[in-house]
Amino acid sequence: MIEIQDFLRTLATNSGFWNPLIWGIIIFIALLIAYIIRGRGKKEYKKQTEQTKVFLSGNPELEKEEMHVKASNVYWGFMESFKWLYNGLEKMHTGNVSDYILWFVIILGIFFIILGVI
Amino acid sequence: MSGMSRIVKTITNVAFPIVLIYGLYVIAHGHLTPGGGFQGGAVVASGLAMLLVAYGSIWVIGKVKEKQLSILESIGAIGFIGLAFLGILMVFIYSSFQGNFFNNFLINQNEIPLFNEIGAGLANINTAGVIPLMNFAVGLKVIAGLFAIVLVMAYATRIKEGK
Amino acid sequence: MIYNIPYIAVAALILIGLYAVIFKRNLIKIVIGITLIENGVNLFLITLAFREGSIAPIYREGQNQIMSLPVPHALTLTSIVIGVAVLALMLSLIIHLYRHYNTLDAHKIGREQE
Amino acid sequence: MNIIDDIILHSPALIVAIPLLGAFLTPLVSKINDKLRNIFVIFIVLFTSAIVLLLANDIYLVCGKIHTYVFGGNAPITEGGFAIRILFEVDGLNIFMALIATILAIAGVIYSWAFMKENTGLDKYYTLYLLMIAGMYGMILTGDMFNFFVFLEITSIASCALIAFWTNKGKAIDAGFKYIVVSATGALFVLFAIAILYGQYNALNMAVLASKIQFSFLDKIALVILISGLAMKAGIVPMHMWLPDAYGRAPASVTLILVGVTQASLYGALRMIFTLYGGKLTTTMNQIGDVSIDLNLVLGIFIVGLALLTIFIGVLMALKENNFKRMIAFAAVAEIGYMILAIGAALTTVFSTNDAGTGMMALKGGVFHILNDALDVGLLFLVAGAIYYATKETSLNQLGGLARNMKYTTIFFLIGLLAVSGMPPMNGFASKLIIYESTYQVNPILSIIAILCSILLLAVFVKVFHSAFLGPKLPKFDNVKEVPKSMLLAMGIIATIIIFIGLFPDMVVNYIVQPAVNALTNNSNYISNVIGGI
Repeated sequence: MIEIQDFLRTLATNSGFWNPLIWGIIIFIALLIAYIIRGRGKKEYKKQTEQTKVFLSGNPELEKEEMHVKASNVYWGFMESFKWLYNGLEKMHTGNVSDYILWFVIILGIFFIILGVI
Repeated sequence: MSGMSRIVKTITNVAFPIVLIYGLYVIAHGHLTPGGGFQGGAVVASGLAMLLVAYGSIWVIGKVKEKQLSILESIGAIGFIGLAFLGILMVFIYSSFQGNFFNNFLINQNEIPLFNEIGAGLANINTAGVIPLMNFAVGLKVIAGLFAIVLVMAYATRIKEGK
Repeated sequence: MIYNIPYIAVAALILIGLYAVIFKRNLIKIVIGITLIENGVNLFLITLAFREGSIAPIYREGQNQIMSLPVPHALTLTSIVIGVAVLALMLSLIIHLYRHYNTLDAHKIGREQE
Repeated sequence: MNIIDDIILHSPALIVAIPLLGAFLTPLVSKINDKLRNIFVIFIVLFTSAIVLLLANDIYLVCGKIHTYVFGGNAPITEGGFAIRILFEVDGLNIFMALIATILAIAGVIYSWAFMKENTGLDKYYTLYLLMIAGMYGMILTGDMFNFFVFLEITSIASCALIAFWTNKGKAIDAGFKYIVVSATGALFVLFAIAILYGQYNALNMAVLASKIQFSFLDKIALVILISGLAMKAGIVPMHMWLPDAYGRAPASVTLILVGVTQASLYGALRMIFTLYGGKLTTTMNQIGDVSIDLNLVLGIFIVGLALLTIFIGVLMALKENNFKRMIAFAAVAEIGYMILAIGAALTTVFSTNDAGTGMMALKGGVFHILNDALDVGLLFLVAGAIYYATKETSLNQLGGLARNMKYTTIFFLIGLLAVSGMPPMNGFASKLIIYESTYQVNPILSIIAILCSILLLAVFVKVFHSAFLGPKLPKFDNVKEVPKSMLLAMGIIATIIIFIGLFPDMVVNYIVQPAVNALTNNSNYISNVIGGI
């Protein structure tokens, strides 16, 4: 049956290891250090004063709806630079059921050629 | 859809009992001749579909509800699986019997020796143990299921016409 | 040679079915294509069961002839039953699709646009 | 005590039969009362799960034990030497998959209680749901080729009807139609391959077939068709396109089971490669100079190629997508890529004499990742369903600031996010670490691409987290409330298991994954258990 020391064992991969316990201790130490550094920060910060207001380079604050960055804008630069790739992918995903079966037949053919020729 | 002409209705009246009896014959003789629950059920269901075409879906829906058919279908399926379960549960009734799921528990046993004549005659229903019973269950399910499909499809076309 | 003709029919049925599924735009024709593939596979199973000069596999006492294999027949039957269910489902979905889009053209229905 | 023994003896049949019986009883029960029906369905699923756990305990107790169950008789082989009886053969891999299915089924059925409450036609919903679960169990447990096909079709019919359950939406019906066309074609080709094998060897039993297989030209065709057909059902690029449609449009509780069905198809492919053709995997196919090219090398390289494509395209499409569930579906495609990457890498090395350790490790990672992927992706789908339930909104562009109203859902999403992108200490990290290290030893490029795509996967979900949960509170979501308790409970079950596996990965690998890997690599055990004395 399952014994208590099984819970603490290290997962050994061929060249490395992974133990959540050790990871937990290290992350705890890291958080501690982070907390100490945070504690040395500025003391004059006060809540509910001018300090907490949103500052947009002097521009007025926008509506709540417009403040939020929409999902389609998040990785805009990435999409723009890989436009050639995405155009190809767009063409591939036609959403047409005949093409789904066509891809299946193509893979069937390629696989058959690989196994048959070699 | 509405019904068809008087000629069609008359011929349907004549043909429907014949189709029905032929389908039931195929179900009942499933263990002896080619056929069985599904085939016989399909024959009966096609007879019912003929009725549907001749008299129109409005008339048929007045007679049979789709909910009743779904209950019949459930009963057929439960009968089939229940017979399969009996293969296991028979061990509680006569203890010498140790069977598996889907076991043919009526055959080769001495408690009820009625079902032991394998291959004795071509017309006997008791020559295959539990198989004829399963055929009846499957037949019930197929009749109800196929007829429900046809009925619902006919009903769907009616809604389209109404628009 | 004569015994190979069913296999040719099997290949032809499956290829015609695939052709219909891939190149036809009407949804009903796609469904017909799938049914053709199914029939090809069923024919293949039935052909495997046949032995030369065999009779139908019905058990009788005191009979000693070659029977064709009953197992593929059972398999074919199961496959047909499943085929009926799939066919009914596909057709009912097509009824619904037609109600929503007023067309049966696969190219006009597909494609997710968000 | 005696009845427990009896249940264990008959358990492989009961696991499939009880959901099936429950499915057909549901319409009758729902005539009485709706609440009673829900309780009945949950009871059926819990009862089945209890039987699965009993069987699992029985199998894991003895190393390498295989539980064989013959339908309608006692011996798998009749007097004439024909192996025509249907039999269920449960070894380490089967029970591993069955445990995954169990977790998904419990979570799904509890989730449905509140999630589907406002819909009509729930008796049909629950009937199909149980039918789908039964079919999934059947696919996983069966030891017979034709039976596998039958359960494959049962599952696809039930799941297709459930994908199109919201018939007032055209896209849902369209997705259902695509799914049924794809799965019917795939399944028919699988049947064709089964017929080829049957025509040659007169057997449908996997163990008997594996012992008889010769690897003739026809067997090659059968192998090609089997793997391609099952790969299409498992959603491997470029045959993955049905998957975002189906996953994205189905109700979330159905999507959860669909994940399990996809995994079951993948299991089928594994079973075909490793068990059915297991004895012939080292057949030399060609000789180029001194290097002899074996079947496992060809298969492995082919599968690794497909896997890289799968990971890459899945992640890239997920990055672009703005529909919540479609995005998770593409991420699920990428996750499947990780599994088959590990399996392909394992195929190239596990049979060689000097490098078998790497192969075993890769296989372990791949099999372990099946479990983790099912849980992670399942949890994310449930969260997506919860957000849909609360806001009736699927597009990420419309969402924002939900963390303020839905605290628990946010926490569950965060757990799923960390797990699916392979961050410690969640379960995804443990399996992905094994996959990275073992594929690095096969070829460094593979693991570099895998790590890169994992980072992109994190980027995908950070985008979701940012746009759906963070940000200012939107006025239109002012009166959004936390989802009902049953949905939270279902998400909580999966999240708890994720954290448990994440904290004690070695135990899970040792007790559950290792038997599965042993069962995969040692197919002679599988064969001899059926054929036995003959």
